[in-house]
Amino acid sequence: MANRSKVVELEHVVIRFAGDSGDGMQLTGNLFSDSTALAGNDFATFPDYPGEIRPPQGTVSGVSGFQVHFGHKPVHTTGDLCDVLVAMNPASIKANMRWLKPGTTIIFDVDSMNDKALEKAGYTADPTQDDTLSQYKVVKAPITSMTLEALKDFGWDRKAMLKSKNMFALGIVMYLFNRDITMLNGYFNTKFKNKPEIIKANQTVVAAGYSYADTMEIFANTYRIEPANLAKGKYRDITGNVATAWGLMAAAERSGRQIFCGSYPITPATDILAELVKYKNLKVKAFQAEDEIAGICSSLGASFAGCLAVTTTSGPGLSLKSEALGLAVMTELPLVVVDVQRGGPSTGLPTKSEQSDLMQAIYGRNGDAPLIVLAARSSADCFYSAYEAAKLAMEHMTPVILLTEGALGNGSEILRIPRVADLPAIVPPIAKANDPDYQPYKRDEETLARQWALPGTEGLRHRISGLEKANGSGNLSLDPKNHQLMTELREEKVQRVANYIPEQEIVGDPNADLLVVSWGGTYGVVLSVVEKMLEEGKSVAHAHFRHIMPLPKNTAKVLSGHKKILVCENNNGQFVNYLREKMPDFKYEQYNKIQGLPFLTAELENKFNDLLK
Amino acid sequence: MANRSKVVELEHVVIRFAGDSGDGMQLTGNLFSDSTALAGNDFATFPDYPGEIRPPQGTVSGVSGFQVHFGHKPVHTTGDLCDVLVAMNPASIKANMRWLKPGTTIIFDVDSMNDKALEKAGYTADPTQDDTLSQYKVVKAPITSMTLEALKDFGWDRKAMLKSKNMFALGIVMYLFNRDITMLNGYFNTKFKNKPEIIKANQTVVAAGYSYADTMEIFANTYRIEPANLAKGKYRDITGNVATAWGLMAAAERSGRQIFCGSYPITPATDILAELVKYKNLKVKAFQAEDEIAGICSSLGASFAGCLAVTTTSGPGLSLKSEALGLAVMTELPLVVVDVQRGGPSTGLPTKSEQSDLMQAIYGRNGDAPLIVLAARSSADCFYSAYEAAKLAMEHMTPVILLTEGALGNGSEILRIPRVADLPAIVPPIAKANDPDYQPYKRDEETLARQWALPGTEGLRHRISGLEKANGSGNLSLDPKNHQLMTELREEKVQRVANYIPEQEIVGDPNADLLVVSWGGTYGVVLSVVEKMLEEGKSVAHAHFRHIMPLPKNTAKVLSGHKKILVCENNNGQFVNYLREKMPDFKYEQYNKIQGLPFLTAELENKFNDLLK
Amino acid sequence: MENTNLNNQVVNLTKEDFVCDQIVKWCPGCGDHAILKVLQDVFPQLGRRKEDICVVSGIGCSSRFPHYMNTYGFHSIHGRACAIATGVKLANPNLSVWVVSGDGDCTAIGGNHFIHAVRRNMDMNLLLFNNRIYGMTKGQFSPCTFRGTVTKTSPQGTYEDPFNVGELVIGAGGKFFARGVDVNTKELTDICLRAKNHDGMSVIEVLQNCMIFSNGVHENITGKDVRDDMQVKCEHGKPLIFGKERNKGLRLNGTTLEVVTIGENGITEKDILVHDEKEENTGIHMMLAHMMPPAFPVAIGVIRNVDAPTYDDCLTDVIERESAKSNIKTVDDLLNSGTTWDIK
Amino acid sequence: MENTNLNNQVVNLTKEDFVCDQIVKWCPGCGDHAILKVLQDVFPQLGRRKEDICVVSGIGCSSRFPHYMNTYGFHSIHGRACAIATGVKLANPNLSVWVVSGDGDCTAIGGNHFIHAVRRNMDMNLLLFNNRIYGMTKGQFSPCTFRGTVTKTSPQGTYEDPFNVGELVIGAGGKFFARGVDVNTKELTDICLRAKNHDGMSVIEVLQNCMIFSNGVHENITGKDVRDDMQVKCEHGKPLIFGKERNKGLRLNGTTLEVVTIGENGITEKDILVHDEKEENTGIHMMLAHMMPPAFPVAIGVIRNVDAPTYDDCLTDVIERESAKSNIKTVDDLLNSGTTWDIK
Ligand SMILES: Cc1ncc(C[n+]2csc(CCOP(=O)(O)OP(=O)(O)O)c2C)c(N)n1
Ligand SMILES: Cc1ncc(C[n+]2csc(CCOP(=O)(O)OP(=O)(O)O)c2C)c(N)n1
Ligand code: SF4
Ligand code: SF4
Ligand SMILES: [Mg+2]
Ligand SMILES: [Mg+2]
Repeated sequence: MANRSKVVELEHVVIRFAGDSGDGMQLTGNLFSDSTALAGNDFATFPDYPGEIRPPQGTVSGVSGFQVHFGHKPVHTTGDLCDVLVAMNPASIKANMRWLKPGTTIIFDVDSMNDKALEKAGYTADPTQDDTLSQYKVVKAPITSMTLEALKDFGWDRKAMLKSKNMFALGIVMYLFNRDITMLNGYFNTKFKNKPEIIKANQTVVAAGYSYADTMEIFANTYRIEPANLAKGKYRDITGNVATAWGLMAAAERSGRQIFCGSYPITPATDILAELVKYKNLKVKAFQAEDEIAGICSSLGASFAGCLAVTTTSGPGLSLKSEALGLAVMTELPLVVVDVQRGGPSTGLPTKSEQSDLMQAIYGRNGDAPLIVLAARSSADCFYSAYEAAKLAMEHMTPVILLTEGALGNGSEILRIPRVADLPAIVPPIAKANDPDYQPYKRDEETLARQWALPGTEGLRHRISGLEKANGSGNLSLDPKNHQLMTELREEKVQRVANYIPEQEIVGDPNADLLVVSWGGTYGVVLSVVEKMLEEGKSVAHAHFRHIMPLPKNTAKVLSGHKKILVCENNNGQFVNYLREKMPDFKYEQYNKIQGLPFLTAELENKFNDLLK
Repeated sequence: MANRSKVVELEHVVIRFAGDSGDGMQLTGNLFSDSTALAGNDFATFPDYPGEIRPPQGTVSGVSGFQVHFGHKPVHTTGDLCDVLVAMNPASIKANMRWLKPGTTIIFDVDSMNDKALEKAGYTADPTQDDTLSQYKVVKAPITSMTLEALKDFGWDRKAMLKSKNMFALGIVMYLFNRDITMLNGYFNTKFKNKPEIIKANQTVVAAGYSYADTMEIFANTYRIEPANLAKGKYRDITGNVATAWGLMAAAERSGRQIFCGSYPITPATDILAELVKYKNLKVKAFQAEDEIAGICSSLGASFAGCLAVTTTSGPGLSLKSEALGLAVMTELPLVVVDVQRGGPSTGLPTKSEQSDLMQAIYGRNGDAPLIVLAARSSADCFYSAYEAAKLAMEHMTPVILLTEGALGNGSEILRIPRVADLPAIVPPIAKANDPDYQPYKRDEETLARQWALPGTEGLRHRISGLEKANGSGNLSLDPKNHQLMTELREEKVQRVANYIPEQEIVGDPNADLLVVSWGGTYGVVLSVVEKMLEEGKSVAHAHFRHIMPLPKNTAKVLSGHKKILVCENNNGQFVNYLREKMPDFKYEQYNKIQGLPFLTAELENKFNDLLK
Repeated sequence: MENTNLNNQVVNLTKEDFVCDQIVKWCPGCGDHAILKVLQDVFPQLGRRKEDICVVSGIGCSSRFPHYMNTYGFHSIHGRACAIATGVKLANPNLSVWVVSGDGDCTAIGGNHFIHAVRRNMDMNLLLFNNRIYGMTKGQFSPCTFRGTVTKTSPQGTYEDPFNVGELVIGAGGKFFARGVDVNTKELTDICLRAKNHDGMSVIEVLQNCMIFSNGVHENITGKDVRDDMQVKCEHGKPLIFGKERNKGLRLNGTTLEVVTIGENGITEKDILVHDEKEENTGIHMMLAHMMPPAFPVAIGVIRNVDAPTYDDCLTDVIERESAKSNIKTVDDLLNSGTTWDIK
Repeated sequence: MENTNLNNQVVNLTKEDFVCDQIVKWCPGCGDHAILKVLQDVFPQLGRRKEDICVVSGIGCSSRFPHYMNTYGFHSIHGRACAIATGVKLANPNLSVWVVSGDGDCTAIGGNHFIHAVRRNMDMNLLLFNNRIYGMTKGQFSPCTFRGTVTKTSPQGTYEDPFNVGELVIGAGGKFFARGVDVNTKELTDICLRAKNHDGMSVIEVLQNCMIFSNGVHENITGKDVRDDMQVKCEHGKPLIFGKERNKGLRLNGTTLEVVTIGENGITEKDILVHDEKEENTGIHMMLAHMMPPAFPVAIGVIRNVDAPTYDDCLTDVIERESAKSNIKTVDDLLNSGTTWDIK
């Protein structure tokens, strides 16, 4: 089907599908991103579920959203303000006002508008009639009635037919972005295999939506987004939580260790466990424990027994794991702890994203108990971060905390599919059977890692414990000097990891007036703004930290030579404080947003420009 | 009894009683400190138990010690190197070599010397015969045989008689310090009430020891320590753990709240619980919970219900309490958490003292979860620190972590007995029944504390939770702006406590070249050294921090104007890092000893002098 | 204890007194709604002022409960309800304390506090909403999920046996255990009132349906066609008879229970085991709690109800005894006790 | 499982093979010494290489155990032995895993992991050294301390009933529970070998004497003059007869157990209950576990020993089944599965 309106080229677009929880917005969004993939665009997606399981129908709290950010240029974020909002009912408009900008196109199902719906949405008057939406382009489409019309020959009851409303909306959007609706067939065919009638119905309604948009000329123009200039290769769409699971599995395979994950469900980390449990076929041992403590302890036991051991959680769960993390530090066993951060403190805002577990990750244990801390920067990057976390844990014989965030975990991005064999090798220091020189706490001269002597191996029997032990022999030791030595060695072992990680990169002029520093999931939005300002010729640069403990060796160099350093975080200033401590020679400014929401590009841009004045 | 040797005046003395676990050294030490009290000296004591419950007899690991530091001048520490060592067997010498200095007097029971004893102690030759002890004054006394001799008319068996060996040694020491042995009678009479034969025997043996020293002229001279210039009043000897318990009880009484302590035993904090459980007569509710989590959670429940709620623990237990501490922050309920720090990380060195839980206390929770952190500086100060912790918790409606240390908890000092009525008033913001304006999260304008509405009170029914809630109403809230506001308010509430604590003091010239900074239990030893150097006219000053979070308002001023700032800690550099973060305008040097042992005055003096060069 | 009022005021309350202004956020059709109604019916019958009641919970769908009851309430953290409630009760023994917990909250992460509260016989009433799933986190198996169940975290079915809550409670030394069904509101109300009258820890397992993630999990017990045959009501002093025709019964045959039919093989009502909730010995209550379809009906009602001293009463007693006999009445007395000396 | 050796090597070991070079640091006279000897006797009989055995413990005097056994060992943190051991066993199911824990470690802070390991039927052997006190921290009461005991933290005596470990285990769904006495080393050795032969979680409660803080706490059971009358040995298929004259026995009277004297009131051996450790129903085993002096003798030996699938075997089975049937053999396969697209 070709499309008859005037076609405008765009660099990138943010579209949000919003409807009541039952309206199938997640499916619609996924279908649209599938077609975006086929269109060769770069993209990232973000689902925005309601907090309750089945919130009251038609209300603002019941609105379920799915956002797709796609473009011709690299897409670094799941997008902030929308270019297009598909709103299946009045509550969907109300719930998403925060994401609109002047000129946003709202595709609205006018059939959903009635007094009851307005009231449920908390409107006192029809927002499409007064000036509530005057800044936006509202396209009123009779989605419900047209869907019923399109399916009238199917002999279905009304309720069944209404389930396809979302396909009508999708058809309209496909038209708007000049997409061929046959692109969707592949998906329909897999998803509804053996249900030809459903496939037929979906295709019919999508086509109806498409034709409606075309025939009624509801858009002044349509848009095309040229394929992105992506590296050659095979791609897939992946959420951060799945990417984390797969990255760990890849590390297990590459290192020749089985993977063991002992975890307890907690939002928004549960999906990593739920993903791992699927792969019994790949010999993944995933153990749903009775609580977080059993989760980490079973993993530490599995680590002792020779597995790549993992435990996954979110903030409150990380708190509970504190004591056992200390034991992991003391026994110098490899362990990857994934913390998918959410809004805190305490139970906080469990369905919202935040970066506020950083200090706990670095310091949240009794005694001087250093370990490696890494942070993933995007959904797809969770794959590589998890892989690196596992590599560092095993090669350096230490626990590693990998920080991700709810928004990364639930959001998705495209991943150029790597070959596991192309990933860096992982060579854990496994002790050799009957090695006469084996000693439990003998250390590698370079890394200071001790050896991993696996139960079952002949000639390496030994006992470990959480008590202080003599360097070398590993026997329990109360010797004062030894304790100082071991404390320093544990610290030094982690610091030496700096020799095994890449140098800190900087985007923009290394001597720019303003250096913007970020870590974790704020990567994309900060980078987008810096890139934009660089194009405008502003003296700005960006250093995004993946390696937090230890910091890369050249950190001081990267921080040098700027008039100002601004650290941007979704917390009350944790990384900036950590930098003050570790890199005390610099002055830092800070910008903190603690709203369970990502930075908006506009607010960052204002802030950066302010500082450049 | 008067004493015939030449008498030398001393300013202060460190004496250590050491013997096998069964030799009654704790009792001997306590008796000696009692007489020290009667002599009007200032003093502090420290028991040095073996790690095991019943370690192998006669071995180094079986040596039990008790040290008394007493003086005419104020005594700030339990002493480092000994002036006098009483050694009941060869192992006691071996175990305490570290504490000797040239010239130390060793009073040694020669009767304990035989091949087996030497072997058990790990000596290959008699140390009193070769030059092992050449730097010390060894007084070889036949303590065992003389004790048997003294008791020969009692008709006791040998084993029973040997139990009094320690009294003979005590008699010698009483002579050495010109103490009247009748000073001990009071103690004997209470301790052995209704056992006149035992009292008699003890008196007999003490007298025998005294006469032996006198008659045999084993000392070239004896010593007198003039009474200390102590403030007028009634005094007692108190350990840090008991002082902590009593300080909390005093705060409960003064605030009109019952005290509730939910705890789980852990070395070296158990004694606080063991002390509190005694006072059912004072309506203390002490609850030995099933684990640390139940300890803090039951306390938080009790806080909600209106008690001064307390939980006591050591490092690993603090780790386990992390999650519930977050809930305390979120519900803004008063709670005192006492952490008697021990050697870490993990199980670490449970019987050794350390200061390494500071960062965990400040940061060890998910999310931005600020709370008050205080640290006691000496055993007696535990009373006042605990009192202040309770006051701040209740008046500011927030959890407070009070850090003490194993050495403070087990050590003792003299306490000038205060009157509870003279302690600062504690006025918790308790909501009034049927207050029509009551809102769970309405805040006091000055402190930002919410009100404490006690279950049972009419008209104040409300529900609290660990989820984010709207400022004021306390209803659950997902509102982004509110979350930012609440995060900032929680921080600000803690920061404003700076308005309610004393300004930071400084000893010495506020513009001294070298400012020495310390916190917690290192107070005494640092102060002693600084005082000594001040007397020598060195440009040095001392700032000892009790208030860590928040820091006193004038902290920046105190840190200003010095050429160098040196932060001394028994950890790997936690407070210094915290200062770098909070007071980034200064350069800090650090001195860290992580050996389960206190700083020695000599090592500090060297370090300070080095920096002054 | 709980039927006396502190100030001896007349307390005349109705259901509405306990309805809160917060919007109830459970899924439509969730069993929790029914249980909420039951408690709003029960609370006016406690004979206590609203202010003297405190509802404590952990985290989970079920644990949202306190927000919907117009009393004092503490919605705490996952698994810790029993520990927090213990502190509330010990701090103020005059409060009527109700704990609401889910199968995950209570038997997974909260298992330890649960068995200890039971062991100590704290005077609290606990409702364990057993939907055999983690509802709030969207459908992972719990320690109460039946072997073989496919859930989000058990795509191949679980391979572990669940706890039987009743057995766990009795094994931990529990004195009061009852079982009810969410939708049998009348019966559940009675059970709650029985719990209220029991001094000590009362555990009520409520078979609760999660519409979304374990819908129908109790269907083989509560379904209209099966419920008469698959539920046996435990009533103290009455024979354990059940079945649509009320002709089935439980008989103790040596060391095991069996289901018999009255009128068959010479069995008469006399052969049927008479329920004795007061039996101290745990064996028979274990057997009753243990029963599961298809071989057995599920025991409903108060299975065990044995008297024993409560922890809170004991504490109060010691405090009274000790304060009466001690000369030390204040902290000042304490500070001045033992060895002291004067400096003049 | 544990009697086959991975490489079918002949394994011929003696006690000395399991003695470690570390100095044993328990108090002289502590019951732990006897138990250590027992395990050093048992391990050579496992038919396993020293390398295939792993001893896991928590924290406590008892938990020092791994340091004294010349195998792989993990002396972990307080209360977490079961959780850590679970990971060890699941990671390497070929290992023979032995957990050593104290009454505090296992039933206080570690209660949750304990009941869950029991419920899951992990194939591990757990020895719970029950001295009814926290030894290592110098004598505070534990959840197994009898009501009224004066300890460091109960100067007025405790006011809570202890867990009965056997009842707790059975209540949690336990399949193997046995009870032994530290000094009855022969009997304890037999029990350990029975545990080893049981597939699944075996819990052995060892009545262990702490010389220092609870000395004599088991005296009314183990004392020379009383032990015959106060211990009844449970032997599968044999009547539960005991007493110095072997004339006392246990009889089930309706729903309760009673002690009867053979030869009195017409009682003969036939009336005595025959022990059936294989009885699935929990009731009778609960009653046996429950017994306490003075009214009853304490049941010693294997009280319950019921077969059921083990968690680790089930996991292994699912893994084998799933790997056999899936086309996805590597992470590369996985990465390339589902929806993918090419950019050229
Ligand atoms: C420390 C911690 N771990 C995990 C979670 C996540 N979580 C919340 S509720 C829940 C389980 C709820 O199940 P259940 O108690 O059965 O209650 P239901 O929702 O079924 O009523 C879990 C795992 C959490 N909030 N906190
Ligand atoms: C997290 C934590 N809490 C508390 C302790 C202190 N602690 C060590 S052993 C122990 C109890 C030991 O009792 P039990 O398990 O019965 O062993 P026993 O010493 O009697 O053999 C306690 C409370 C600890 N080490 N770690
Ligand atoms: S998810 Fe289940 S348990 Fe939770 S509210 Fe919905 S129906 Fe009820
Ligand atoms: S304290 Fe008790 S349990 Fe611990 S070693 Fe000594 S006797 Fe044994
Ligand atoms: Mg549930
Ligand atoms: Mg014990």
